[in-house]
Amino acid sequence: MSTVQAREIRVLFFASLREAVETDTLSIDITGPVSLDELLARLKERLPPTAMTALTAENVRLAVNQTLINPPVMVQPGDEVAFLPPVTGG
Amino acid sequence: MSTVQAREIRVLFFASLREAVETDTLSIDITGPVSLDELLARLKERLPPTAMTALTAENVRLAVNQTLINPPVMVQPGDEVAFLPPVTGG
Amino acid sequence: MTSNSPACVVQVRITEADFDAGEELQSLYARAPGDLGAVATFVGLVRDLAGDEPVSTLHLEHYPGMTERSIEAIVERAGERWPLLDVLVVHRVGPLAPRAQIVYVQTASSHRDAAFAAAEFIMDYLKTDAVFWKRESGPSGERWVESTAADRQRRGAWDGSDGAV
Amino acid sequence: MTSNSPACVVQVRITEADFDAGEELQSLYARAPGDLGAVATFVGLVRDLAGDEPVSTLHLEHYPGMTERSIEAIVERAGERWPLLDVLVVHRVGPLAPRAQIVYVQTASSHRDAAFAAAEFIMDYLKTDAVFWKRESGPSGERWVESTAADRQRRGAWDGSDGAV
Repeated sequence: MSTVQAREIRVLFFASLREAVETDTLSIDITGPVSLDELLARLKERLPPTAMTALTAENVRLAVNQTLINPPVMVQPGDEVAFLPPVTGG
Repeated sequence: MSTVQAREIRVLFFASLREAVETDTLSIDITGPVSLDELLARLKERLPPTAMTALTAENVRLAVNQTLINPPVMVQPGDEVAFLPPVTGG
Repeated sequence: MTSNSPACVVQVRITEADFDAGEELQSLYARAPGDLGAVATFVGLVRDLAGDEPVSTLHLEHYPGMTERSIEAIVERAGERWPLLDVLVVHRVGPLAPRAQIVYVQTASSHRDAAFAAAEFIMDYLKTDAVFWKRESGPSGERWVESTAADRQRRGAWDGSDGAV
Repeated sequence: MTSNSPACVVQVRITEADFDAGEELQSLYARAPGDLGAVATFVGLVRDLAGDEPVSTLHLEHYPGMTERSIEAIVERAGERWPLLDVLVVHRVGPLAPRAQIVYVQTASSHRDAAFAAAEFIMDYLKTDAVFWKRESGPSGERWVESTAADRQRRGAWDGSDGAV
């Protein structure tokens, strides 16, 4: 990670969540590790309530640095956090 | 069937049985329906004993007019009788 | 097929020529009716080894007419079990070198479970019921190949029998 | 793979471009090591209908990097269960019309049972675990597609679970 990026978390939204949030990426500035709940509180400052409802729906999964995780989890400056609605391929 | 062919049975031998019999086809003249045992007796007149042993092995199947049959069965002038060793495709 | 099923298009081709799965798929897409969604295919190749013996040539022999009908009967049974839109079986005969393609089975359906099951069913029955004979040539001579006990068990598993003939 | 197995060559390709199964098979024959005897393939196509609704376009979206790894993880699990020589998964993304090819799974082994089982396993897990999203457009608008309960049951059947996530 470059030092330029290391003070922020990059948050990605895919598919139906991108539509709910009306953006595919947000950057959240942080100075040290934060819990997922703290990250959600920061997102809440920038997103409408309907978007927050979509992001916290039961079937939404989270990936940190492209690996699925189960909360609780701490995220670090430089991490990439993604909100994933239910997937299907094939 | 043409009348020219209708006084004979065409007998076919495949794969290992063709090798045992040393031919792929024999024609047997008959004037009316004969049993399979009678057909075998007629073949015996024209084939060496080792060939007859191969043709009557337990795993040899018979087809009359390209349909598998179980003896006893009568064959008619004009019929095509085939001796099939164990098959495998794919 | 039940009277509710659309007719399944069945093609069986016995040939000395090689085949191209890509071309067969494109032909399928052009002709297939209805709600095509899934195509399972299988290619069998001449193996380099029979047990520990190297194989230099595999000779495939058939009974013209009866062989085609033996395969059509297998495909018909598959069509009675699964909702299929289109089935193609290409089976080569003649001398074949190691790595040559021998057999191509292509089953098309709306859904993948039917396509997979039918392709596997057809391959299992081809091993035991299709009218072909195979002779392997290698450095130590020639031998006729038969279906294995495992082949007969796999075939038997489809109808709940032990596969004994 | 166990230490006794030869290494399985795995390729995963996410692309907007179409694919040709015939070309992929020829590449496989050229590169495949060892005792190749059986290749199972599967092609999934965009269906004309979703339920009773006509589909005009299917849009496929992925998460570059994570999607490839999610498929590699599925293939790795298949490689632990069956002796595979080579696996290729091609998955298209972007807008796709009805009848377009979406996905190609190609599994190579010495024997057909391993090739068939692995191809079906991979397809079942792609439905539930691969990181893609699908949006259908039709005359009555757009909707996001999810894996079905049947998909999750089929996935779960491989490990004896009920497929509940």
